[in-house]
Amino acid sequence: MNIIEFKGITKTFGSLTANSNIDLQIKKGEIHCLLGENGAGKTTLVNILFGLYNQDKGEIFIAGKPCDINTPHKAIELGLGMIHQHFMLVDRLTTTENIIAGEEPMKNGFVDMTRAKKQVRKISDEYHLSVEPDAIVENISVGEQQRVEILKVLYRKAKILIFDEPTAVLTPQEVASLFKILNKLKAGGKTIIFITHKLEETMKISDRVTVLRKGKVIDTVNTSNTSPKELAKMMVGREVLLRVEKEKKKSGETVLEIRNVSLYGKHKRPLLQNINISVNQGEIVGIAGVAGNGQLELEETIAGLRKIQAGQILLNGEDITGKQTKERRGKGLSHIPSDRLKRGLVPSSDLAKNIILGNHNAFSKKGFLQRDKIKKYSKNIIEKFDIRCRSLQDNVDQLSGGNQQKLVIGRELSTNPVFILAAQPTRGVDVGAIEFIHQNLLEIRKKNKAVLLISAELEELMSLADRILVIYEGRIVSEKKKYTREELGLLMAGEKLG
Amino acid sequence: MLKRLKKYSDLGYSLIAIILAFAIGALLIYLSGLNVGKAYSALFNGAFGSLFNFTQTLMNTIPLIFTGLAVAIGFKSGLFNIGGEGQMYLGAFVTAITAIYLSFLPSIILIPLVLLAGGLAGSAWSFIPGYLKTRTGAHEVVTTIMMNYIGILATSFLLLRYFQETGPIPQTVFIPESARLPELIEFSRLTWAIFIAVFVVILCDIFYKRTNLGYKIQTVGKNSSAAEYAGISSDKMMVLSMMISGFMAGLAGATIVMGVLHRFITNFSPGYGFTGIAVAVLGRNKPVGVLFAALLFGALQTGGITMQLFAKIPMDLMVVIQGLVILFVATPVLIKKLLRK
Amino acid sequence: MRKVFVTLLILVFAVCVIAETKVAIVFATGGLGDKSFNDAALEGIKRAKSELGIEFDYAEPSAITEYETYMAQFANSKNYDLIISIGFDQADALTKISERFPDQKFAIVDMVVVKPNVASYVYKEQERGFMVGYASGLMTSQSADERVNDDLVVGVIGGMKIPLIDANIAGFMAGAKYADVNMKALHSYVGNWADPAKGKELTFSMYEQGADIVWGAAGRSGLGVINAAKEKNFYAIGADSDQGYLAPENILTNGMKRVDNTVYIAIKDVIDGKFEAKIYSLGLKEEALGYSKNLLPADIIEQLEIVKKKIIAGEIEIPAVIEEVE
Amino acid sequence: MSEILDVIFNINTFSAAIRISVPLVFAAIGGVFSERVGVINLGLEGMLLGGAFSAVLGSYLTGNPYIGVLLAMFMGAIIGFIFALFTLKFEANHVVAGVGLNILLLGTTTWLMQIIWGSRGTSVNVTGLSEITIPLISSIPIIGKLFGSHNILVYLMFVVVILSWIVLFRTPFGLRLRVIGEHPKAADTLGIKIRKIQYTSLIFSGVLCGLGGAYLSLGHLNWFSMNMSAGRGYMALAANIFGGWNPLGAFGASYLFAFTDALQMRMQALNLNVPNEIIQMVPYILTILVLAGAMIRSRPPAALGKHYKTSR
Repeated sequence: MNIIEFKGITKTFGSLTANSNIDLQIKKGEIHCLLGENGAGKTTLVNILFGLYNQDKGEIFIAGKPCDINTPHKAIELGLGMIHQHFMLVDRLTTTENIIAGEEPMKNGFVDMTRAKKQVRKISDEYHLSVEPDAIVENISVGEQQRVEILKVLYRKAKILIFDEPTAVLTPQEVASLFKILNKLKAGGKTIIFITHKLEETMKISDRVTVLRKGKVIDTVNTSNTSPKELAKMMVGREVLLRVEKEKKKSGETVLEIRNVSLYGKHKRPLLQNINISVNQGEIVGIAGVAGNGQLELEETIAGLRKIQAGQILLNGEDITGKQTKERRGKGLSHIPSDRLKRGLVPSSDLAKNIILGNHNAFSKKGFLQRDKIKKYSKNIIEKFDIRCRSLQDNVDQLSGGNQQKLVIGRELSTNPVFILAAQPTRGVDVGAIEFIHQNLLEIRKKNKAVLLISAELEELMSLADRILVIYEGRIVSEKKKYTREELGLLMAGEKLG
Repeated sequence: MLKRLKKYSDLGYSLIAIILAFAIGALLIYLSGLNVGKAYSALFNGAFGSLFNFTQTLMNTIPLIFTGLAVAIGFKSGLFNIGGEGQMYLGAFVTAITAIYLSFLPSIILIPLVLLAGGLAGSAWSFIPGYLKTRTGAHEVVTTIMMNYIGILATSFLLLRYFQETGPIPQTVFIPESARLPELIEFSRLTWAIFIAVFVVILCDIFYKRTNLGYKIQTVGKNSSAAEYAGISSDKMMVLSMMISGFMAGLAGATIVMGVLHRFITNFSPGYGFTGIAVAVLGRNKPVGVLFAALLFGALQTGGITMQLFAKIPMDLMVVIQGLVILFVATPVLIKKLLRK
Repeated sequence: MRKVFVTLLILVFAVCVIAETKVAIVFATGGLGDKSFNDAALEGIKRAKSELGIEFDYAEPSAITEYETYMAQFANSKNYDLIISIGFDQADALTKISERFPDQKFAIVDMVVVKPNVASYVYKEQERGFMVGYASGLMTSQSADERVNDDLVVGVIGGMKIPLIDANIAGFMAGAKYADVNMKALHSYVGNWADPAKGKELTFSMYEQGADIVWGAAGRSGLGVINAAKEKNFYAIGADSDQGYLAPENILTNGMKRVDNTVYIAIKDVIDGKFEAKIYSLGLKEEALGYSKNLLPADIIEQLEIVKKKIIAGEIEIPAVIEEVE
Repeated sequence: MSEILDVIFNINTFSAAIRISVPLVFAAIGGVFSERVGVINLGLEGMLLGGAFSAVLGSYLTGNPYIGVLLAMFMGAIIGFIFALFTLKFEANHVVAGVGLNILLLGTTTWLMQIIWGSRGTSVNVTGLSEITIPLISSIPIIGKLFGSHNILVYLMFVVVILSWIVLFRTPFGLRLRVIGEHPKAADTLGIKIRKIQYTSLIFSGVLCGLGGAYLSLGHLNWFSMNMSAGRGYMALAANIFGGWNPLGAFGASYLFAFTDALQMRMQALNLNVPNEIIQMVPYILTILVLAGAMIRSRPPAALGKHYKTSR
C-alpha cells in the first residue's frame, strides 16, 4: 500500500528547475532512500512534502487522499516528521523545550514541564535514544542533537519520518547506532524516507531506492536487486571513476610545521591540544575526523583567524605564530575555507571583487585599485577554472555552489602559494566539480607545493592524501600513510586500533 | 545591461517612495481642510521659485549632504551611526575655537586647517562608539545616541566655562573674517561650502569605487568573516569607517560655523544629524544618491518655510513626509507589491 | 454737512492707514505653546490687533539657521511695517537682515542689535529674579501657611545653563538671601527647554531637600515645576506671563517679563511715528519686569514694593552672575 | 561627601526613581517582546510619543483619564501593528523602519496638536490620573513611602513586569516566541504559526509603549507636549539590552537608569564643585559603560534583526 504518492511534482526557483514532473510512491513501513548528487532535487522534494515549499504543479497523496500541504503545521497534522540536515534546534534552550515547542503539555494555562520531561524520557527510552531532558542543546554532542530531532518528530506522533542526509555529521559508529534506531522505528510501523548521496549507506539501510538526477526521477529499484555500481551510474549518468589516479612522488622540505599547538575556548575548554603536524613540499597531508572535533579550529588557527594559547606555527622555517592573516598570506599561505559563503566569498559583491579578495593589495597602486589589471586577471581565472557565469559584474550569489567553489579554488591556487590549506574543498558541490577540484589539487602537488587537506569525506582523503592524521576531540590521535576505512572509522570515533 | 536596469529600478523605487509620501501628505492636508494645490505650489515656490529661494535650498542642503554621507559611510562598513548630531556639535565647536585662536593665520591656510579641525573633532567623537563596538560589542546604535547627549552637553560645558562671549548669550565670539567661507551671492549665506560638499561627494564616490581602502571597508560591511579570512582586519576597518563617518558629520558642523553662523551657538541644529539618516536611506547609501536626497530634504525644509508663511500649513507636515519617505524607501517589497496591483 | 463729510473721509482714511499696518513676528525656536515667553509675545501682538487694528503674520522657526530665511521672506515681501524678532539668538540674523533691508523697520526683544533701523528691547533679568527671590524668602518663613514648611529653603530651576537664565537665578538667590541671610537657595537645570516631565522630577527633588517655593525659568519644562507644586501642594512661581490660572492655589507669584507690553509698545511706536532705533533697557522702573500679586499676602507685597523702590533708586546692587551671589 | 551619601540613601531618591522609571520600564519590556521575537525595535521612542499623545486626546475628548489610557493602549497596538507590517511583511530594515516611525510620529503628533489644540508646543490641560493610596501598604514605614501611593500605571507596571516574565518563560506562547527569535526556521518546521506570534508580540510591544506614553502625559503630568518622550525610548532600548532581553532585567536596568537620573537631579541642587553639565551626563555615560560591559556577558536572540520568509 502506498502511504505517499507524488504525482507530477514540479518546482522551479527562478530559472532553475529543481523538480521536474516527479512521480514517486512510498510504501507503508519501508525505508525508502532518495539517492542523488547535490542539487539533484532531493531536498526540494521533501521540503515540498513537508510544506516548507509549495509545488508549482502536481499533487501529493497521503494514504490515498490528495493533500494540499502548504505549511509544516499541516504536514505535522498529517503525521509527517522531518529530521533536517541542518538541525532545527535552538542552542540556548533545553532538549525538552526544543521538543515540545508548538505542542506543549498544559496545566492551568502554563507549560507543564514536569509532564513534558516525563514524556520525553518515555519516548527516549522506547526507542533507545538516550536524550537527557534537562540538557541545554548547545552542550550536547552532535549525535545526541540528532536524536533530539528524532524525538521532536516522534513526540508529534509522526508516522512518516523524513531524514535529510542524517549521516553527514556522524562518526561511523554513530551511523551504526542511527541505523539501529531506524530499524527499530521501522519495526514500530513507521515509514522512513532517507535522503543521501552515499551509495554504501543506501545499500545497507534501504528497502527501496529512488534515484534522482537533475530534478528528475531516474528510477525506483528494490535494493536487493541492485548494486552500488549500477546506482552510481544512475546517479551521475555515466561511469564514474571512484578512484583518483595519483602519481608517486618523493616529498621535499618541510613547508608547514605546527608544534605543540593548543587552543582554548570559553571557560578554558580545550579545543585543540598539543597538535603537531608537518607538511612537506609536494605532499598532501590529510586531516580526518568527524565534524566538530577541532577541524574548524585547526583551520582557523593555521589561517591566523584565531590566537592560540600555546605552541608555534612555522611556515618555511619562519615563525608565524604571532602573525596576522594578512602577513601569513603574504608569505605564501593560501586557504580554501570550509564555509565558502561565510568565509570565502562576499556573495553580494561581483565576481571580480571576489577574485581579488585576499590578494587585493597586489592590485592596488598608490591606494587605487587597478581596474584593468583586475579585469584581465579575473577573466583569466574564470577561463582557466571554468567558472560558468554571464559577466564579471554578476554578483557571486547568482552562481551555483559548484561554480562558487571553483572561484574560491581558482583564486587561492592562482596566487602562487607555497602552502595550501584546503578545508572541505568539495563540500556541497556536484560530482563533476569534485573531479575538477581533485585534479587541481593533484596538479598543485605535482608543482611541489604543500597541501593540508581537512576533509570529512573519507574517500577523498584516502585517494588524495599521502599521509592521514586523525583528529579526535582536539587531539591528533593517529598518523599513518595508509588506513582501511574501518581503521579510520574507529579512530575517528575515539577508539584505539587494537 | 541588467545591472543598468537594476540601477534605474533603485532610483525608481526611491521616486515612488517620495511620490507615495507626498500623496499621503496631500491627503493629510486635505483632511485638515486646507488647499493641497496651494500648499504644494507654495512648497515648490519656496524651494525653487526664485534664485534667492534656490540659494536658501542649497544652503539647507549642505549640512544634510555631510550628515547624510556620515550615515551612508557608516553603513558601508555595516555600522549604523546615529551619532551624527553629537559629532556635528563637536565639529562645529572645535571649528569655532580653532578659527578664533588661530586668527593670525592667512585665509588660505586657516580655512583648510579649520575645516580639518572640525572634521577631526567629529572623528574623535565617533571613534569612541566604533572602538567600543569592536572591543566589547556594545551596539553602536545605542552608544552613538548616548554620545549625542554627551556631546551636546560637553560643548555646552566647554563653551560656558571657557569660551563664552561676554554677554547674556551662550555663544562664542565671531570667528575672524579670514576663516569664513565667502558667500557666492550676497546675503544668501550660500557659500563655497556647496563646492566643498560636492567635492567631498565625488571623493567619497571615488573612494568606494576605486580605492583599495574603500574596497576593504565595503568587504567588511558585506561579510566581515570573509574580510577577516582575506586578511582584512574588520575591527580596524570598522573603527576607521566610523571615524570617516564622524569626519563628515564634523564637516557639517564646520561648514555651518564657517559659512552660516560664523560662531558657535548652543542648540544651533534642528536635528541635521537625524535627518542625515533619512538622507542616507533615501540615497541608498551611495554618495551621489546622498547628494540628491539631501537636495530633496533641503528643498522640503526651505519650501516648508514658505508653505507655513503663505499657505498657513504647519512645517511639521514636512516632518511627517520625511518620516513617510524613510518608511517607504526602507521597503522595496511594499513598492513592488503596489506596482504589481 | 461738509464738515461731517470731511471728518468721515478723514476717519475712513485713517482707518485705512491703520488697517494697513502690518507686522510680522518671528518667534524663538521653542515655538508657541510655552505658556510663557513666546505666548506672551503673541498676547502682545494680539492686543495690538484688537486695540490698534493691525494685521500680523508670524513664524515659528525650529532652528537658529532658519531665522534669517524667515526674516528675509518677510522683509522681501515689503508688506510689513515692522518685523519683530523674539529671543536673544536672533541677533546675528537680524544684524545681517537689517543691513540688507535698510528701509525696513525691525525690533528685537531680549537682545541688542545696533543698527539704524532696529529698536532693541532688553531686560535687566536679575531684577525680576530678585523680586521673586525676595518674595520667596519672605514667604517661606510664614509657617502658618500649610503650603510652607519650616525649612528656610527655596529653589529655582533653569532650562539650560546660559548666562541669561543665570542672571535670573543669581537675582533670585540674592533676593532670597536678602530676605534672610540664612536662606538656602537651591538651583539646578533641566538641560532641555521642552521636557516638562524632567522639570517636574527636578522640582520634587528640590521639594525633598526642603524647598517649598520653586521658581521655574525653563520654558516648557517649567510647566512641570507648576505641576509638581500643584500635586504636592507647595508653591511654584511662574515665569514671564501670569501663569496663575495653571494652578490657582499654588502659584505664589510670577516672575513677570512683560514681553506682551514690549511688543505692544514697539508696534504702537511705529504707528505713532515714534519708532526709534535705540536700545531700551527695561526693568522694574519701566514696569517691563516685575511680579504679579496672585497669592502674595498684603504685608509681603508691602515689603516688595519698598524693595522695588530701592532697586529703581539704585540702592540695591543685584548680581547677574551666580558666583557673585555669595 | 556625607551630603552625597544622604542623597543616595534617601528614600525619596528611590521613590523618585520609581516614577522616573515607569515609562522606561514599559518601553523596555515592549523592547523585550519585540526583540525576543526577532525584531530590533528602535521605534520605541515614537511609540511612547504616540501613546502620550493618544492618552491626552482620550482624556480631552471624554474627560476621563482612564479612557485616555485605553486609547493610548489602542493606538499603541495600531502603531505596533504598522511597525510589524513594515518589518515583517514588507521586510524593511528594522533599524531604518524604527527611525522612520519615530520621525513620522514626531511629525504627526505635533501636526495633530496644532489641528486639535491650535498650539505647536503644548496641548491644553486635561484630567490626569490621580494617585491611588493602598491603605495597608501605605502605612508600612519604608515600603509605604515607596509603593503606597501612586497612580494606577505604576501599580500596573509592577504587574506587567511579573506577568511578562511569566508569559515569556512559563507559557506556550512565550516558549514559541523565544524559539522564533532564536531560530525562526526551527519554529516553522515545528508548525508554529510564526507570523501570528510575531504580530501579537509587536502589537503587545506597542500596547506597552502606549502605557508608558500615557504615564508620561497623564500619569506624571496632565498635558501633551511636543516631543515629550525626549529620548526615553532609546534609553529603554538600552535597558532592554542591558537587562538581557528579560522583563526582570529590563526592569532592573530601567530602574538603575532612573536612579542615576534622580540622583543627578539631586546632586545638581547640592552646589557641588562639579559642573552641572557633567552631572547631567552621568546617566548617558553610565548607559554606555554598562552596555560595553553587559554585551560581553549576555547575547541577543540569535535571529535578531534578520528577515525570515515563512514557509509557503
